Amino acid sequence: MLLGVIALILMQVNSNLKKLSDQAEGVTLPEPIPFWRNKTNIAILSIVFFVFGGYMVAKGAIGLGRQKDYQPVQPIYYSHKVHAGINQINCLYCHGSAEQSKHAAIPSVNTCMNCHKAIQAYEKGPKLFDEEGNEIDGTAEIQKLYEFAGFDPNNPNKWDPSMAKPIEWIKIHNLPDHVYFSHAQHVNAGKVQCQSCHGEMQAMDEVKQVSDLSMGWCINCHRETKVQFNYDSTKGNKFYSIYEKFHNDIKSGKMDSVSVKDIGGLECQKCHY
Amino acid sequence: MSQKKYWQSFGEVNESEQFAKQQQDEFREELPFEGFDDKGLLDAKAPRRDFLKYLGFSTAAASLAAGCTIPVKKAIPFANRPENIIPGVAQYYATTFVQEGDVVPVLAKVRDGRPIKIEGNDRCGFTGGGTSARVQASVLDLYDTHRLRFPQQKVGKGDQARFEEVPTFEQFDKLVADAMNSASGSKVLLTGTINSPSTKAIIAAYPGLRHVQYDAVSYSGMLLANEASGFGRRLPSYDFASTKVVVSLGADFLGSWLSPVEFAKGYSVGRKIDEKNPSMSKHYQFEGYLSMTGASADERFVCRPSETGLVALALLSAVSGSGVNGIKDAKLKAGIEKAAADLRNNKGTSLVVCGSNDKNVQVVVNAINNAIGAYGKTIDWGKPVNYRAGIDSEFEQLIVDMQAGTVGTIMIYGANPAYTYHDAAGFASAMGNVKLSVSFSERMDETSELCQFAIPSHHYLESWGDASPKAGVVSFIQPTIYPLFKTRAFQTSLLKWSGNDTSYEEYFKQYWTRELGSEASFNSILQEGLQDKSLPAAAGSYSSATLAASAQAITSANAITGTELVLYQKASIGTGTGATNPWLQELPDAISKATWGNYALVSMTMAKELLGVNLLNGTEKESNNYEYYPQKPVIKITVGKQEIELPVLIIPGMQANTIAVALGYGRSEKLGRTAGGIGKNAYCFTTRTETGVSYNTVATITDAKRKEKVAQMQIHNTYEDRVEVVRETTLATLKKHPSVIPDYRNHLEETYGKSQDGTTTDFRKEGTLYPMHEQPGIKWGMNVDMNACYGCGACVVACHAENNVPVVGKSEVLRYHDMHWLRIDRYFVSDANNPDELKGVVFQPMMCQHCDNAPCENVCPVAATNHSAEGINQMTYNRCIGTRYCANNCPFKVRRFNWADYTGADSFPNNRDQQLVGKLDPVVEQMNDDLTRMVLNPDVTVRSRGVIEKCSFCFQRLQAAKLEAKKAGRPLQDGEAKTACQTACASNAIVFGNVHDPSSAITAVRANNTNRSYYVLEQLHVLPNVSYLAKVRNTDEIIEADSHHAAPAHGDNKSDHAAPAHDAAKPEAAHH
Amino acid sequence: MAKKKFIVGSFTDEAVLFPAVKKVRRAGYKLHDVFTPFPIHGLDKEMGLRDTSLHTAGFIYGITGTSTAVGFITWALTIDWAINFGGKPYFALPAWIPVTFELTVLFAAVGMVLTFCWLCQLAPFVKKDHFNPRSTDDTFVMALECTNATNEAEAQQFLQSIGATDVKVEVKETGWWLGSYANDKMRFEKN
Amino acid sequence: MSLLRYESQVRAPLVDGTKDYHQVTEDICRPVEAKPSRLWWTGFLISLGLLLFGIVSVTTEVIYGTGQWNLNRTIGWGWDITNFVWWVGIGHAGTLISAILLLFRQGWRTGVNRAAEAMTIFAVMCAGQFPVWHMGRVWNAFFVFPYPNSRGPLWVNFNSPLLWDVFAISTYFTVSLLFWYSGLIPDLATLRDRAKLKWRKAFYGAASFGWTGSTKHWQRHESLSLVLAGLSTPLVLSVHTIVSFDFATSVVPGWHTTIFPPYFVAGAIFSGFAMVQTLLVITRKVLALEDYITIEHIDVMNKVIVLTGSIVGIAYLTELFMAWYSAVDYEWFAFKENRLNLNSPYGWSYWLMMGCNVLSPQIFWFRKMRRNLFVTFFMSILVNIGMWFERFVIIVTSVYRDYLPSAWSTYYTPTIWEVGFYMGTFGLFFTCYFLFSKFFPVIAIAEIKHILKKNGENYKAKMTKEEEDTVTQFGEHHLHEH
Repeated sequence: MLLGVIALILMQVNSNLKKLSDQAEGVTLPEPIPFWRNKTNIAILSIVFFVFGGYMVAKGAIGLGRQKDYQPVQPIYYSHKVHAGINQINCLYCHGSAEQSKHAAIPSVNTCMNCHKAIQAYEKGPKLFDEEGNEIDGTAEIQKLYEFAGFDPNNPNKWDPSMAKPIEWIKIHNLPDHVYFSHAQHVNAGKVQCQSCHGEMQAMDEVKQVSDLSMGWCINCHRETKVQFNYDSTKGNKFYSIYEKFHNDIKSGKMDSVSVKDIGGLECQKCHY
Repeated sequence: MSQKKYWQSFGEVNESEQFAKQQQDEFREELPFEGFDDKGLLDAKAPRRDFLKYLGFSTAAASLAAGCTIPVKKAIPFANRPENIIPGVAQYYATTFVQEGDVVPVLAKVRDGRPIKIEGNDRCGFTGGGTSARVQASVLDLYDTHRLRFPQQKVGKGDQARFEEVPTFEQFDKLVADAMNSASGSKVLLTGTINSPSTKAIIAAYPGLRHVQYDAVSYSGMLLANEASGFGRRLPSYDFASTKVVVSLGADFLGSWLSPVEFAKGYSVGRKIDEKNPSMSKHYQFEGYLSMTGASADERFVCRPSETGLVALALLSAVSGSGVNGIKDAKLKAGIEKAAADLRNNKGTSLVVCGSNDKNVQVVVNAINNAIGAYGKTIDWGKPVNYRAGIDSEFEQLIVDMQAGTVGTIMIYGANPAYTYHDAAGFASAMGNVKLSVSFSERMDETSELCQFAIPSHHYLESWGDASPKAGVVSFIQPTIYPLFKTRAFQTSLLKWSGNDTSYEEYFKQYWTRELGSEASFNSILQEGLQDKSLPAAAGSYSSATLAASAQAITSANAITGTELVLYQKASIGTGTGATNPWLQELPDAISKATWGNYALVSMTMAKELLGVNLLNGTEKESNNYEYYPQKPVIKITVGKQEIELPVLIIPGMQANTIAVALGYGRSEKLGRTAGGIGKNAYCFTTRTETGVSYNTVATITDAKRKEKVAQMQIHNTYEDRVEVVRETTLATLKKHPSVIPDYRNHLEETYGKSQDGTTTDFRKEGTLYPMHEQPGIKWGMNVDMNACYGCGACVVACHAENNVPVVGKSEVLRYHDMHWLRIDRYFVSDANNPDELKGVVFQPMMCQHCDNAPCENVCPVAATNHSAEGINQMTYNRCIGTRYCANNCPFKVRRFNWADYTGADSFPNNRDQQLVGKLDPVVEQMNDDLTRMVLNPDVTVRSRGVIEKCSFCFQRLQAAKLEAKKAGRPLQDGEAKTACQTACASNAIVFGNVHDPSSAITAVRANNTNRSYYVLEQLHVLPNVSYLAKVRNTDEIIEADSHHAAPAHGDNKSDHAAPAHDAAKPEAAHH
Repeated sequence: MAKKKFIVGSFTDEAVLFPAVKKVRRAGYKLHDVFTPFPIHGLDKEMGLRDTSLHTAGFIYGITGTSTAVGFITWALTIDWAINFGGKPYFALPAWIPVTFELTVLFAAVGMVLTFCWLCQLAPFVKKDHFNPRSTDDTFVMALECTNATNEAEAQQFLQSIGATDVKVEVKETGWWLGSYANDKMRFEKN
Repeated sequence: MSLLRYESQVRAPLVDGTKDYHQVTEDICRPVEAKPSRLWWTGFLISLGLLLFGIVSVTTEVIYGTGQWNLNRTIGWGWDITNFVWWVGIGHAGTLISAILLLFRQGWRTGVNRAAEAMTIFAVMCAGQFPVWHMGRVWNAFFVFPYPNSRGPLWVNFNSPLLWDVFAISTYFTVSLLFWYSGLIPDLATLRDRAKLKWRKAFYGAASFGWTGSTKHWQRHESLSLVLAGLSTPLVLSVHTIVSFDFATSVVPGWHTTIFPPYFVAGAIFSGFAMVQTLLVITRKVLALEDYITIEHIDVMNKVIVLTGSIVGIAYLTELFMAWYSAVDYEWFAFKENRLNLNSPYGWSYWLMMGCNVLSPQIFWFRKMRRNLFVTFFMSILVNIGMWFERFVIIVTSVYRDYLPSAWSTYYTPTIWEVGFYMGTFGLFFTCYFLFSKFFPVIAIAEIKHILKKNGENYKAKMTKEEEDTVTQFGEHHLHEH
């Protein structure tokens, strides 16, 4: 871009000089053409437009189906900041299956009710605001939960958990169907922090998708991340004890660490099958 | 659509009627769905992305194309998560497959509330965790769109008659009760064989109920013969595992006879060879047509089906040392003599089984078994089996009574005489004289159509129950999913109608708590799936009282000279129960490799004489015209007044004047798009003889002078002497020349594997210009023992279920568009001079060989297929653009292309309605029904149209196993990662594991079987990761190395299996 | 753009043209250009034009193609993302020869054509003047540029003397510009 | 060098009739400037109809899937790739005539090169359709290009012959197009300068790139043509070589043959010339260009046909011999049983191929036959049928019975959509050709003028005499040419 601008300036200078020299030579000159009708300029502009347009189209096409920064309005204003940040509730308390299953399932209503049977109002925390800056009444949001749970705060003992209705949250992190992603593999076996992919959840009120979840994004992480290799008998995952070659290479100093790509993390069928 | 309506009413039913029960029912929980907007569970159009990957990988593309917006997806968690269910983690429930008396203890894999796969229960001693194709496919039956969805009542008369829903069970009970009260005459319960102790107790407790058991294919001859021989009207346990010599007189014990899973497991013990001391069991088969069991026989002799009795008698006399009498055919005679000698020499470890339903024949067989000391050894009367209990005469008496009008009420469960009975019309008219008829059938089968009421029973995966396949064994059935439809266990109905208001579930629990003494033991059986008490073996009390009379009856029968027809069951379809299952319909028959329909198997002689198709010694053109076109000549088969027309398939090893037709086809259209109109019903050819229903008869055959297409998945029948592909030999040869295969492999090593300095050889490393890739961790490998493969197809169906392999329908199979990831190649080995003279049959399971130097990988332009460090040939569907180059370049032809939108995973909507070319069968639509799709494995992508797919070594299972090991922080143990085909196999023919693990089973099997182990097309240096063990027939024939072969490599005898004349290749084709 | 004055003469036979060019140069006229309906070998030499270096450019483009191909493929398949295809080594040079060759040719050909168009200032919708439309049919047109020193009448005379017919003085714009031939009046009339 | 350029005096003139430059312009521009004849319209509309049929066929195939064709799990490629290779083969003659004959200074090429080059381009266009539309998911066809992407980035498999094809075909198409069009520019300028109608002026004005005929431009143009010819020569050989690699690098018996590259190239020239013959015999008649595309041209090209036909015949025999001599059972089976054996399902196609490609061209040993238009036309059709079957034989008869007898396929016949696709490419080809013959000069005007003095009839006598006088001088004089 910069080069182009410099070139344009130089061309302008050149043409002015030429004009001067022509005048000096007394060559008859046609009517000067305004720059917007100057066909050279038009041609250059159209090329620039073409290139830039093509770039934008390609960028748009790549972005199709991606939803980075997706932040839908949820049926209940649930603040991760309040729960995970201020109150320091462990992620796995609610998303426990992330350790065991491919899904980090969204907690069921009864999980919410474990605490909210007692915590019936939002009082102590900071003020909450939605995207538009409107203030959110935390207590009213808890009330919404009670509606789903069929819970009457005035009559807590009469609550029948089996009458709860599921809350239809809007799913934010969507992967295409041809991708197999297992939370257990990453969280449990790989010891990857939730925040690595989901961002600083404990600082977010409403959840937003911070990663673009593109294949390139996955692959880059697989290229760089180190596996829980058992470099010695005290550390790491014994699963990797069968990788004799790596153990030898590490001993001999040929290799200093084992990353995901070394154990096949870039292979297609690790995620697509 | 009516279908929708009932889905919605399903929710209502739950609330009103069964609400109380929901609390206890672990499967009742609302499942976590995405995008089900206030409709019923099954109405959700796009349930959980992860669960049903059925939308495939192009959903996003399609919706983007449509609106350029990203659809909002919802994530709906459980309202209350059941404690033991983690979304995304599979649960296994021990239950039992029960069908028509067959019992196979199984584990049902349940993912997010849906059973999606059946595994054998390896705690079961007699099946050893084996399954059959029908067991594997049974999970699909659960989601059959043609199951009855609610209780219903017939209204109108004659042609106007139709079934209408009865809204509640209460109303239904009232209707039935009223009708029962008004119907005079006896109450009859007609069932198939019932081997559930609790059900039997309910029936016994039903006041005034007459229970008649009727088997679609009768074993009454055997039951009666055993009674006559003093054992009682029972069937014994057969111990094939300790049998050294087995003689089968037309018994298809590996495919359809009695309990094939159990027998295949036992049989395989004797078929596996220890190379240090090569020996194996010896199997003689005498039969009229080529059965699946006959295909695995070591020595096979053909006789007319009507001669079975004579053969049995001759065998008896030979075993008793009196020589062979009454057999004219010299070859057959010699065979009997040989078999008798072997039986005699192996007293106590030999066994004779017979498939005949003729009491007299079975009496003679019992005499033989007595003579060879089988009782108490290979035949165990200490553990009689309960697989079949129907007696022909009892059912006949019932019909007589029905005709007479003395039967007021008939309730039918698990029996379908309107289809399977030889006099179906007689049964139908008798039904007309019964005042009240109720069917408990899951489907609107031929008999249910005749009934006034139908109250569908649960599928076994939805039911509680039990089964006692044999004495001392009880196997529990427990539900794995809340009933999909408004169905009720038929036992509950019986209880209710007999005035007992307990549900069967309660009754069952009470019954077993009582029987077992405690709830703890009940729960422990529920946990384990079954209880198997060891009972001492017993010889029973043999009596030869009726032997003389039976022998007399056999010898006095007139010899038949005309054409004989034998009716058989396919391992897939069985008596017809498999016909509604698309996986089973598309499973090729072991012998004919044909799918979707029945046909007449005829001998080459008959084809030549009757149809002018000369495969015996005709021109090559003639045989090509038969082989390369699916249109086969049609014959008209006439037995008495019954006649049907069927296309023929010409196969070797048939008795010259015998044709064979499979039962189970030609079902009613009401059973759905899969079964209806496929093939012809051959039950009309079963006949009643003096001793029972006969499955072979005299028939008149004429050429119908037209052709019909038969959908075969393999058209060429011999392996063209391609020893690099198929290795088969005889036991004697293996003993004499044990190094034929190692010699060939050494030859490759020596010729192509020498290192630069010539000191070491390594074919793998030196056979290429390139350096080898490192495989630092696990390396997967598979071994298939061809000697333990009998072609049953359980693995094939297991593969379908595990990997979401699409069903393509007959029209597409005809176009060679089948999608099977795993196929069982079947090769006939015939005499060089007489192609009809079958010497053996080789079954070779063929799946992706995961070659380390895979030719397919190299040619993919977009890198959609490549190699993993674990030795897996990876196929990335979402990268594939469908050039099919890889499929062309695969020497094993195991890659499958999605020619049309078989799965509904395509970007283009409504593209299964092509009319001009490639019209798809309705079964494809059926498989894409939202209900049917519930069977899909959520861990495996459903492939869209236009991509290649193939065996992945069940990669999802390997990943899951590795993840478990990682979670536990330990190395992967051998046997943790198993493929679906491996677990399905009753005979453990498939071994799979990490070949880098020196202690693994796969390493051991390769190391211990060097004389039989080989890789298919090893000379290509594609380095497959699937090894095979050569097929060995236990005969004395010595196959000498052929002088034509320059290298010892081709150590195989021309005379043994040179290309028969009926193949495209003339013998010179095999000329190396 | 500047306008210039030209003296234009037509020739009907290349046999006449050759000596004419020689004479014009010898006479010291500023030979603007000669427009011919087909390439006439040796005319460029006669006119004193230097050899074109287009082929050298082509060679450079070709080499660029070769190195781009080899460099890119090597980087992509060995450094950026090494994939095992059928047991072939990551650096499978023999298999890359075809693509390398094709890219060499492609770069050379496309580069040369673009260079050709650039040098000759040819492009779609470009309109230029070549004095006599019959110069693309059967006429060889010679244009002399008038400088301050040129005596127009004398030059016209001279051209006629060396065999030119139809000698005229024309004032034309130089350089190239976009435009359409469609708006011109009848460009070709048989005379 | 001089020997190569030596023009025999006994050779008949390449341009008949007494022409001057203007007459040449007139003759060649006439069809372009005149109203299209009824014959043209008929042909054009038929072609357009075929093209529409093809479009319908392809659309059906794309919507409903490749199952609209009768390919199956064993025969993964059938008519699609057969047609692809066939069209690519045809697409070889044009560039060959332009490039190789230009390098060999064969004067006679000028009469036919323009049409042949156009034919090349259209044939390659047709050929390109097949690998594109035969894909199961053609909407993802862009995966074959190694463009930077957000998948990692994930590149392509440069080891795959199919990817080589992508590069070879697209390069070949591009270079052929550039070569053709750069040659066309001066002629388009001629048309521009003759144009009377406004749209013609606009069209040819835009299309001729502002060509003036300046000597400097001619000089660069000559240099460009020569280098492009030099590049095209190995290119044209490489393209069919690479196409043959699709087969030669595979493991399929009958494909895995090292002789394929030269054999394919010879076959390509063979079929390409036959197609040129077919077209020119018609074109010269319809457009009244007998003076420019003379019997002499036909004769020369028939010689090439008999030569390449015989090369192809030797190749057939060689691969047959090698299959036997290699002692690889599978290889020999593919040849002996799948092909030679007339009783095998496709045996007939092998012998049809042999008859059409090897035996029938031998008729061109006779001068009389070479110069007989009817025989030439008939033979050119026959050769193309034969060459189609060559590809069919290679592709289908190899895969339908390869290694595992269990996978041997049922008999393969095309469906209406496979035939329709093929017909559609004929439609595309002839639609393009008709449009080309209507809007572009089918003979290179400038090049004809260039050789007119040397090879025109009225100059011939003079030149012959001159030659007799100073053959060497002649040679030196022409050293500066090209």
